[in-house]
Amino acid sequence: MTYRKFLAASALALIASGAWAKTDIIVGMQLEPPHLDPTSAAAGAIDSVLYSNVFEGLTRFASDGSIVAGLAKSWDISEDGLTYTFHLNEGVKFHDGTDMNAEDVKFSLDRARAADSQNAQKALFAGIASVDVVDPATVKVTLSAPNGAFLFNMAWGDAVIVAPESIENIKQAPVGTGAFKFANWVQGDRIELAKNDGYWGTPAKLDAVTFKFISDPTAAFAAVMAEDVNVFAGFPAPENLAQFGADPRFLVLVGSTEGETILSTNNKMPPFDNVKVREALAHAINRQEIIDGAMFGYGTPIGTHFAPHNPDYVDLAAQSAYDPELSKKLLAEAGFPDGFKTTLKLPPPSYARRGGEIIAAQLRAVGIETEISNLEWAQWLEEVFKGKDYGLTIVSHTEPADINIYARPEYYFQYDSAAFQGLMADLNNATDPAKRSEILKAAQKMIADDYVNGYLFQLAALSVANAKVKGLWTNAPTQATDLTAVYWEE
Amino acid sequence: MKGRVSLWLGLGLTLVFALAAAVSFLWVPQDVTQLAIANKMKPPSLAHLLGTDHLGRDILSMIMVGARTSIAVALVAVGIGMGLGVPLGLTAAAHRGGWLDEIIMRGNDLVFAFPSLIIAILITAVFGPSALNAIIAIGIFNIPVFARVTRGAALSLWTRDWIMAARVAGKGKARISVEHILPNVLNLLIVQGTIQFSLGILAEAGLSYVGLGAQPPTPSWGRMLAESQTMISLAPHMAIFPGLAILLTVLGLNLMGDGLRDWLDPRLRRAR
Amino acid sequence: MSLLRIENLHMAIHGFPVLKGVSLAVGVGEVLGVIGESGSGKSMTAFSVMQLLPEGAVCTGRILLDGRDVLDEDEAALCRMRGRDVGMVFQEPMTALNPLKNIGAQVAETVQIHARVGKAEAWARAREALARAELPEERFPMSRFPHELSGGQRQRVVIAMAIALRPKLLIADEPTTALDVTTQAQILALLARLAREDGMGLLLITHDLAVVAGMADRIAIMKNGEVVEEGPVSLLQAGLQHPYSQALLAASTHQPERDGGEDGDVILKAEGVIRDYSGKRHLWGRAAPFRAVDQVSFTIRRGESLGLVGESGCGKSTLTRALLGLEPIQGGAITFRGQPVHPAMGNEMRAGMQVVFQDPYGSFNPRWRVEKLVSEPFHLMPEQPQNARDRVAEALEAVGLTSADMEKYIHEFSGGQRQRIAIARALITRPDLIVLDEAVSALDVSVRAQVLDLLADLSDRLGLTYLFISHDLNVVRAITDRVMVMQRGRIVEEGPTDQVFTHPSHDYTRQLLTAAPKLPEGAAA
Amino acid sequence: MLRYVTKRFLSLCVALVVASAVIFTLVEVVPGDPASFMLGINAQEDTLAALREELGLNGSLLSRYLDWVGGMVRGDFGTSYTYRTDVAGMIADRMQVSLPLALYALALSTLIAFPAGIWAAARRGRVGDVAVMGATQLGLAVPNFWFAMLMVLVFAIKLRWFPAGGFAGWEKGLWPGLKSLTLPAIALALPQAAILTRVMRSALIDALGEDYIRTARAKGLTRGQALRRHALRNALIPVLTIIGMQFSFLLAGAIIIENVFFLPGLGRLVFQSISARDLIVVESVVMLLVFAVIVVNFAVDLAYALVDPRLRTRE
Repeated sequence: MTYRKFLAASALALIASGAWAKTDIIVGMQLEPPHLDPTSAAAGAIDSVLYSNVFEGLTRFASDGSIVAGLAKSWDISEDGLTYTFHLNEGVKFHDGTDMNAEDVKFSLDRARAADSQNAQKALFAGIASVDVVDPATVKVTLSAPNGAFLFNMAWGDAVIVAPESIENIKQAPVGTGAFKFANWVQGDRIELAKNDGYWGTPAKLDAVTFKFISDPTAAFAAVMAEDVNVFAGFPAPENLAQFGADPRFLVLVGSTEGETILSTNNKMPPFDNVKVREALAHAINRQEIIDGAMFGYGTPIGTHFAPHNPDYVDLAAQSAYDPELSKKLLAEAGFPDGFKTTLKLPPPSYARRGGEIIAAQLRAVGIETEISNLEWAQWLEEVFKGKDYGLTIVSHTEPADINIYARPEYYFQYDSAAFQGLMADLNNATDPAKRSEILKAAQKMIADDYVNGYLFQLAALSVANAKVKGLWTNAPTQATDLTAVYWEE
Repeated sequence: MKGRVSLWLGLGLTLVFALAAAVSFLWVPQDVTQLAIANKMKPPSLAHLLGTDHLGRDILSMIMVGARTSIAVALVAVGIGMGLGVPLGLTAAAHRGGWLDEIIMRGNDLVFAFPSLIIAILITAVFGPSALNAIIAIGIFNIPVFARVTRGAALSLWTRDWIMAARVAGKGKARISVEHILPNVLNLLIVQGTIQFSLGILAEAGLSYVGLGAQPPTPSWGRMLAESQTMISLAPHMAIFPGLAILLTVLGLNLMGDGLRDWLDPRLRRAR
Repeated sequence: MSLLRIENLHMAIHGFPVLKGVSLAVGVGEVLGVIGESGSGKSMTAFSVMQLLPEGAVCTGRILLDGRDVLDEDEAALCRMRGRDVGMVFQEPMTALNPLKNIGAQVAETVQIHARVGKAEAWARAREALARAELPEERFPMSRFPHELSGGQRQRVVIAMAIALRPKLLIADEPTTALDVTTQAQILALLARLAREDGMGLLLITHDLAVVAGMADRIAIMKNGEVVEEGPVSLLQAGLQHPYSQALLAASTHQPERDGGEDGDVILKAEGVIRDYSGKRHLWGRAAPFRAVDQVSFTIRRGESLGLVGESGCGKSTLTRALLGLEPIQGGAITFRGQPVHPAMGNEMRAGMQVVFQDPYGSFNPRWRVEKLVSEPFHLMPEQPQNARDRVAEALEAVGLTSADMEKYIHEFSGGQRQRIAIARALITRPDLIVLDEAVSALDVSVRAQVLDLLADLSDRLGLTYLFISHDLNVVRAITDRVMVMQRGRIVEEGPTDQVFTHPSHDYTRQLLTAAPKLPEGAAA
Repeated sequence: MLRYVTKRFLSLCVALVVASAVIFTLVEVVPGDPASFMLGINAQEDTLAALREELGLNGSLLSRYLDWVGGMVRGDFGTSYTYRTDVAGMIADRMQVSLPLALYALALSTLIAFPAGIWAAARRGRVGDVAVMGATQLGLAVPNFWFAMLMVLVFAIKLRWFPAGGFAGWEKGLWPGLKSLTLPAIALALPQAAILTRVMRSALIDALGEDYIRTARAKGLTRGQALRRHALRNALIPVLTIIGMQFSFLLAGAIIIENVFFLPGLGRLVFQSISARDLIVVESVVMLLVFAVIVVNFAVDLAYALVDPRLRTRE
């Protein structure tokens, strides 16, 4: 910072306390992105920083989870549902000054679906047969089969549009089209964004954004309390929220996420291959106690693998209501009157660790002994997800609209149901909203009836902000901290 | 005089926690595997002398059972350190100046050079977190400590005339080490053992704090601290009592070590 | 008028009485020798004058220095007194100097503390003091550090520090006990000269009557915190009055009665023995190899008592370890009863030779009972004898202890008793040869006399063969038939004891004999 | 001299080679695939394979070990799997926090320990001594992460004197940087100061019992003068050893404190790298730390020679 800039900044700071509002913000979050390419890693932290702020896709998620226009201002879908023609916004420039046009769209989509692609969600692009540039402002995507979720897929952070000119250094110096541009990254500490003055759409109200990475929940609490950060997105310690709520300096935002938190069950491992045992498991669990104990009351009970805020949601929680006596009876019927022993492997988040302790106690009450082991994510991926070496685990599935994972027999909970796979195939082919809704409801019912997993609760999106900060998203339809509309109230 | 005071004070504190651990096998105020979410984070009361935690468990019971974990981990870690370190130190001293001595001592230096916490984290990353792996991680770094202390003390003993007399009596190095050296370094080993014991309790707390120690539902002081950290302003008792338990136990052991050193040191005893 | 007058001084440490009514006087230019065995309170008397006593010490009585009572002075006045009015020299020169400061700085410090002079002046006076202590700067630059000096040279540095300000009184507390006999003579001569030149009073504390005999004007004999006899040095000839004094003198000149050794067959033979040490490792590498024993040849016959004398570092201890088969030799051969001696030799060979060490306090494992200590060499037997306990009792009785002592631990015994236990341990395997490595050097004279008697008696009764190693010529003369003189790893002279002592042939032997302090002719109890 | 240095250097090389092998083995047996960690649960097999190829994870263990060691010899620490940047650069960045933090803590601990240790030794057995020793016992017994938390509560949240954590960076000047390191440095320094005070005191008491102190007193030095002029330097050798050990410990041992104060230091880099299976970073940082310990030990050995003339050569 030069001296003059410094003077200007201090003058600004002086005035800010008076008439003008602050135009910079410090946002705390728990996880630091490993690198800054949203199209080649699963880390949600990348999207949390960059989605919509720096990078944009053809379509995008709105704060209520609906799909709205992004870089494509409109699109046409062919009768057979196989061809999508996107009409791009004009005059869009990347932060390095180059134009964003159909060539870039083709490049981005082709890169994501290439043989050597490193895209973590390559399945999103699996149905694309070809991408053709019609003219600089028009691009035509041809699918090999109809896909009702295609526009939804294109809204993911893994489908944002990148430029071939800057792809080389994207992991360190991302160049996108968003309202903010990347400014600086002090690894281990913070990432700074600056306002993009040449933004094609509604300009951002803030001039500067700093994301600060604070992994320790206690440190997060201290940072907010000491006002070292103005916003903490995804606050990791729900127990502290009541305290913030009581403090007039802060505002607590409680919204919904796409995270179905489930007690995943290894459907191929005896005795869980017996549906009676799984049903017994479901009745042994007291959801409210878990929500109160692990999440301090934040979270919505669910009875199937579907987000409650979704219009197609069916509330099936009563079907697996807490009933330990019934559970014991079912266990006895299944041939386990004295219960059995199994493993409960827990990944790092506190919902899993605390929830695991509570579930272990609840299962013990019906005679099921669990041996808890706390795993790091890498271990969890290796042992549970890949190796399928587990009895039970707790994890939150945060990908939006992901009920289709139940159609994958090799998926880690190993649910292999031809009926359900058929339902999903139908869903893919259906483009009629009513038809899709009907299929989705049936699917929810089917996995609830099969007691595939223990459905616990929908993870809440918990954020704390300075009371004067406005325009933040309350809900988290995807992992994003959209700051394009955020401003300080005077 | 001062030695006596710290010895008794230290012994007293240590015994209190050892006793708490022993009693917990037979009786605790409330079963620590029983959760009572509705009763969570209650401040100290007659029903719960030290209050309850975030899952409604009785903190006094948790501390009593947790003492078992802390004591067991630290004790076994000291056992590993002594069991391997003392023979190594004796061997090195018996072959002082020789290649065996050189290898053992260089090996020691090498272990010392490794950052202990990082290696502990790696060990738990390999074998998964558990009390056993915490023991191994702490125990490994106890080995060179005991090897050094043993060797240092043994070296000065090897120059004594009575060792020469034993050699004249035809005794070999191993036999002399066991018969003559070991009993005479025992004092020092006991003192060092107490110190390593207290360091072990702190290390276990540190490892549990980062989630690498004993796994739930086994209570552990370090994990109690870690779990209560975010609630420290909501329910301070949850963080204060396990913290005090660690502090007082370590303090007790250190005082006892100090007192033992003064009491066992013949130099100081003669002066008294 | 006396320079120093101590009147009825009582001193107790934590209530335990150490001095019980000591009265002494030192006149200007006078040398007072204070003699006593360990525990007599002679050193504590000296430290009382300096008021450098251990914590918890309380003095009553009067200590008048130049008419002022030291016991009435405050700490600041005492600090002014120490080093300026009274200087002090200590027993152990190896540790009396700060290893991290060079000798110039340490001597100059005395000057700087007391005289308000600049650094250059202080160093000049330090230079002068060192020169007077016979460390001229040309040969011993003041930038030398203590570790670069020998024990005698270090003692000279301590003396230079004590006399730098020409104090009125110099206290020397066993100043030569830790030194070799030739160095001892030089240091004593230096002290005598300095006292004479400066007209200093000298309070010389020692355990050795012969040391004071040569240089004191008056002597005082102390026992158990009391002065039992005081008077002119001529009392040594004129006849001491107090029974303790008489006993002390008798012990100092004691000659144990013993039959001459008969000539048996050769049991130990050394031929051209060489023992090299690889150089010591230090920070910057390894020193050149050091030859500790160089071409040593001799024989010991059964029933004989052979002496080996030499100053510290001459290689006698190294030779001992090689003879005992504890360390390998690099040249020559050692045979015992016709068989080669080496570290891997059999137990039966080891059982044939046993050893008694110097330090009665370091020779026993403090955690073992006497029975186990004495019976340790049974390890050399193919099997533990049936009557092991009886044999231990027998050995203990042979050295003048009782069988009941078997149950005790070593700390319950005095130094002399411990040395008897060490002898019992050496006897237990009924060896042919006993090596006595400075076995009586650490003992008080009266105890030493008793142990020498015991040794003489045992050899007569049991027909033992001794190799007697010592730096003390008087002791060697008293107990051996034949003697070897060792210097720098070589045997320089060998012959029948009487002949070597009366007609030494080698210069070095002559030097040793001249340097040894002697009681005056005709000194008798 | 030359021979000594050569020998010392050779043994240093052997130690480093052994250390590198131990580290590599230990890190490589850690289960978990960096590629699947990066790509998450929806990744497809072909994607994972492509990433593994790019990361160079497909080579044999031996060839990867040789690549790593060879690179380090040339000063190339490799490229981080997750961050995709130069490991050397990352370490250098983190050093800007860890090194000043270690030095700061060491300075604090020395500043506390020297006066306290000297004061206690001079008053051995009296009230002041007992008080200091009691305080050091407390310092040793308090878990430092817990103490750190209490400090944050008081000084950051209640009093607002210091930030609750984070690192302000040096580009804004010395003070903001120091300010953000102050609480962590205190938390780190507390137990170290307790240890150092005890070592200082006992080394001084040992030195005060030496004969040369009696000699000095006989020259007319007061108790205090004898302590300052003669005992202090002699007591420095054990103190130096401990300071050397503490420095290397502080460099690596701050993981927990770095977490409490969310400082971007070396310790947290390793911690995160282990959970992300960024093995090359773990290996390189641990190797660097081991190297630092060995070098610090060597430096301490040399410092002995400065203090103690007996260790200097004259030949």
